[in-house]
Amino acid sequence: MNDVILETRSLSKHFGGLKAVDNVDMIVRSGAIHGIIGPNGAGKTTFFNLLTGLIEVTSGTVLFGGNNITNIPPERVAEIGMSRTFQNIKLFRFMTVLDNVKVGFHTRTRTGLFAAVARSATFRADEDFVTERGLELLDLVGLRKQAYNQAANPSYGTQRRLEIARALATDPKVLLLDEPAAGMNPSEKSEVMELIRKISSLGRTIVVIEHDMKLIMNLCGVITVLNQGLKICEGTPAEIRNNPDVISAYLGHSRGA
Amino acid sequence: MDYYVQTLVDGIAQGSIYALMAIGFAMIMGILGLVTFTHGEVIMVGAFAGFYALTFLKTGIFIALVAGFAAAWILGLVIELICYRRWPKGPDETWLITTIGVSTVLKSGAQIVLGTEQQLVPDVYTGFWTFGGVRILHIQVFMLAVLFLLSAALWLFLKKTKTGLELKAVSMDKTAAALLGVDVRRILVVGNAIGCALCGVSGVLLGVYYNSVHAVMGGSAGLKSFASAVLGGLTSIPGAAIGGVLLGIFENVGVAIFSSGWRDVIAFLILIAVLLVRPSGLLGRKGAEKV
Amino acid sequence: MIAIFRTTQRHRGLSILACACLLLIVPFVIRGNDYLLRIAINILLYSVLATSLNIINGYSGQFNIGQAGFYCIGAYTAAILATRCGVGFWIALPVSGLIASASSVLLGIPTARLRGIFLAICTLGFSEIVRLTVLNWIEFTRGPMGIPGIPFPTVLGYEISTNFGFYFLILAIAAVALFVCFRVLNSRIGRAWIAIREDELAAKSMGIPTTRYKIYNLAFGTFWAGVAGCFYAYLSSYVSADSFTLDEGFAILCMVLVGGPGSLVGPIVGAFFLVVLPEMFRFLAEYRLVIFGLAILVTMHVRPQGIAGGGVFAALAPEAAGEGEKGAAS
Amino acid sequence: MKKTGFMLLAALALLASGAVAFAADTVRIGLSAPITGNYAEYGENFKYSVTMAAEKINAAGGLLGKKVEIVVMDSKGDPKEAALIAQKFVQDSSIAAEIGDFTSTACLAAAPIYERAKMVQLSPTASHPDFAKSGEYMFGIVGTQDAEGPFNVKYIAQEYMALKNVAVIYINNDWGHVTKDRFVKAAEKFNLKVTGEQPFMESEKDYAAILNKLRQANPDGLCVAAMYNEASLIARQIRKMGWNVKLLAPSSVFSAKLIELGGEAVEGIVTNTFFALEDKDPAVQGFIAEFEKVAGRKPNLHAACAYDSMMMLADAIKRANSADRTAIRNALAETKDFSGITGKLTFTKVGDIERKYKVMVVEKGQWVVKKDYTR
Repeated sequence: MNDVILETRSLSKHFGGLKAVDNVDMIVRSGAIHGIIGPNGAGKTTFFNLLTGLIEVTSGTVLFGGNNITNIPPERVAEIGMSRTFQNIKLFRFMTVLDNVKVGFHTRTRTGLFAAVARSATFRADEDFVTERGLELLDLVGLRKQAYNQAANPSYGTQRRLEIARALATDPKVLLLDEPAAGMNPSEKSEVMELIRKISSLGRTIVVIEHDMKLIMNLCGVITVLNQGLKICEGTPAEIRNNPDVISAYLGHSRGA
Repeated sequence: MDYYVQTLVDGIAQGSIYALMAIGFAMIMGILGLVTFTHGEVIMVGAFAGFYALTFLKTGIFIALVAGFAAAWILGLVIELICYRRWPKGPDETWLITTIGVSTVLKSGAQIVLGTEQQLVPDVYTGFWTFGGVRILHIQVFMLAVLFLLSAALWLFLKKTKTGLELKAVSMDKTAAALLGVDVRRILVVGNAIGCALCGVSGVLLGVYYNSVHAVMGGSAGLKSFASAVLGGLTSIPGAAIGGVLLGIFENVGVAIFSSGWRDVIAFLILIAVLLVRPSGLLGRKGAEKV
Repeated sequence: MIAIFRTTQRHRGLSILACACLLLIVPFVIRGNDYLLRIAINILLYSVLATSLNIINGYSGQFNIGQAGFYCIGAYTAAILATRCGVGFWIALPVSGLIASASSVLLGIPTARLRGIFLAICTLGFSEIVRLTVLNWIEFTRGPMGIPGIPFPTVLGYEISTNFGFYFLILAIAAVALFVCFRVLNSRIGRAWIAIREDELAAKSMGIPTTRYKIYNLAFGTFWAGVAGCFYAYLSSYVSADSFTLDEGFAILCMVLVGGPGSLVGPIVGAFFLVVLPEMFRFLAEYRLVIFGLAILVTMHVRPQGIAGGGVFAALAPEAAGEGEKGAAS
Repeated sequence: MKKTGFMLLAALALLASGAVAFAADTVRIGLSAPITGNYAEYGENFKYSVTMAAEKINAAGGLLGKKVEIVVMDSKGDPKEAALIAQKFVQDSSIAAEIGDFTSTACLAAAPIYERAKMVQLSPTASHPDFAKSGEYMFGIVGTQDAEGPFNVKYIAQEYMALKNVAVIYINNDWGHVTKDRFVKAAEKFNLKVTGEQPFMESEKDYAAILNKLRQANPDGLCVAAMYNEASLIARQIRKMGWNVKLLAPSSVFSAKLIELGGEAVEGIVTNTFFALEDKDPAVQGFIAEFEKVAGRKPNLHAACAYDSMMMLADAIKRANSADRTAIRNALAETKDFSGITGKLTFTKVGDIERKYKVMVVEKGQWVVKKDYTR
């Protein structure tokens, strides 16, 4: 179970003179819950964007299950088995909650134009599959009751959980969560923590960016710390907690742990 | 040789009118981010204002330009009130429909109020210079001068005045500008009026240069200003000016090389090509394609 | 009015049935009146056109304002096939659609990455290029002379030569178009388009090849514009570039937006209003267009989301948002 | 969907109520013309002329003992609208015949509908050679370019102006295209060299590039196949660029407006006509005075043709002694030597008029008739 599933080698992204991500090496092991922390502007979200192909890599490589996936387009990334949520929620607002999840099944269904018009066996099989599994996923994140509401309506926490369900619909081997607990109250946070554990227990690898130290320390086996684009250290929660570089990085910024 | 130089001269003259329209257009669409299709009709109204000033009030060309400017400015205020006030944030499609609606009303209203016939605009500056076989009309130089003066004035306005700076702030980010205490609505009103007024001036020049005003003249004029502004980059004032002049040159040189029937096809093909290679236009701000 | 809508949403099967009955009865009621029949034909024709544009603007969020260009391609394809190649209506119909579709792919491949107003400008330019090419390519299109003498279509051995016949022909075309659009929109493909409209980046991250799907969407939408063009060519038996100006494109766009984009019913309501209003205003003579323009403005001020539109601007069709998990009746 | 249905019914009822039968004490003539849109100016002329003619007829006791009534419909110059109006007219059994439309494309789009309903479509201006041929009920009175082209080449360009070679600038619509085509064909036949031919778009204002291009071949004369609005601007731009080319044009430029807009630039432009403002005929003078009173401007060729259209229809109805559509058609087709204000009119087999043209020139800001040919 401990083979490497996701790896970056000297991954860099420069915007003009700004080194948003600089020479980051990281290894994510299969089945792990891997945390990424760092002060604001450390390059965490940019790092995710690089992994999922949303922006172009300046230099370095991304390996997924041993294959080089550097700079492949985001839709291929999703197909290969890596899916994500977004820091600033990106739901399909005018679709229903269930339809949002159904979109996530895109790569796993095959209905074409003619099948859709003729309501062929493929179409029916696809729709049944999508509806059934979609509702299961909504069950998992606790949104079953809201399946037919508009996605724009639910609360902040609900929207984040919906995003997770949608990402899961692509059946990812690796799930990238960008601040899944941001803006939540403590009880919601612990629910999300439970959810992440549950997903992990289903055999998926999870990489999570989070500001909430308590959540990260409780959840993750390995934590990578970024600061100003650089990886300053990596290790177990205990190691991170005692690392002087991390402490100075955080103390050097306004935002505390 | 003379032939091509002459074509170039005429192209620049024609382009200077396009440029003025394009600047007005870029102001509204590029800087304020408002979609407009009333543009052609604003040009028409400006042209008629200039025409009445010249013909009935017997004022000089300068007063006529001011009249075009003023009439279009007022029209700009009305358009803002009808088309944009209720939907300051869009979406684009709503503006599109409201401005098409206003444009229909203006065009058919003009035919009722101003008459359906083409009207004669008297000549101003009939002289010319000759260089070999090339003839440059005084009016052509005058138009170029007006273009330069107005662009410079606009540029100074944007650079030096408080309102100008606020305009720029709004063009970058409406929300952020509002947070900084900019009265976004006022800026939209003023910016739209300025853009319209410039179009009004270009309408006067259009009337004077071609000796005619017509209630239905707006259609093609609007399309040309649209094309020039995009060519130069919607977000840039100098870009729009250059885009306008370039379009004028392309069209004229296009006729010299191909048959004249294809000249608008060429203009549009170039437009699409520019959009594909540089979506932000020749001088547009980078990243403008992420509108 | 809203109450009626609610009811219609709840009993969709029933209302479709009622509507179908109405549409089938109307021509018999007005059979003697060719003028009313022609208006009814125009409403249906523009319903198809508005639906075709709605597929693009309303569902995938691409900003196309040059639908007249594809309409023109469809009409000229049919006209040329019918007069030069002696091809029958039933072959010309899909071919016109496919050629319009193919041309949209040609436009779509380079322009797919453009967004918003920039795409709009490209489609506008394309529409003009089509019209001017038709006007100038005299050997092929007879240029400004137009193509006269398109024969009557033959359906199941019967020649359709009356408005009564044309009404049922366009009714059938409209019904098929709506049916196909309904089914496609309520499938994986339709969901992908809507996802692109809502958030292209997120759609990409969910594994939807957005560029391909946008072109796909453009091709599917313009197919129906081409089909409508073919019908128009046969209906009027004469086509000329004058019928496909930018104003025509704007009119179609107005139908979509006034009716309510992003819903299947909206564009039909829009087509109905924008065909009938100018006719009702005909007695106003030169004031007609002024009143028409004002009517559009008033509509937008009263219902900016469109007459039949729900939500903010892009609320979904009831069928896509409703309780139709099992595909509902149709 | 249901709502759509309700509204459909409501609107249909409304429309139908507008189209119910009328009292039978009038003879109703439909007029389809561009009252709005880009051709509104021309449509307005139609409206004034045809209404005037109807009033004149009514003052003289009407037709068949009834008053003539004109039903004006706005086509915007759009072929689709023209077709819809055609449907409306043929539907209304009280309408005996139709006059219009302005553009040939609009006429051609409406033609199949009139033909099927067996109703006369008499266009004052459609000169498209296919128009009158497109049906038994289609009539055009302006005369086709088949006749005008050769006249312009042989009598105007070669005989009157003594040109050796000529260039053509033409408006890029069906009319301009046919005019250019027939002119160039005739030029080939009569050995007049054509040095260049360039189209311009209808909405175009800047002709400098096209003119410069045509100037390269240095022709003696330039044929301006355009309406008077564009022709006057073209003439002005020619003079501004310092080109001393002789101008000739088809009859479409004949209008007082040409001189008003063109000023000195149109001095010397030669055209043909079959209608002249200075014609001593009291009928013509009466028409001109009347038109000026109503419209506030001098009539042009289109206005004169529209007036004659109405008069010819009235004549046909009188001879048919019936307001039956087919009877009117048959009577109209037999029209022989009808003396209108645009000359003696006789329909050809297909329903065109063979015109007799006069050469006309602008001299000292006035239209002056030069020679009278019978071709």
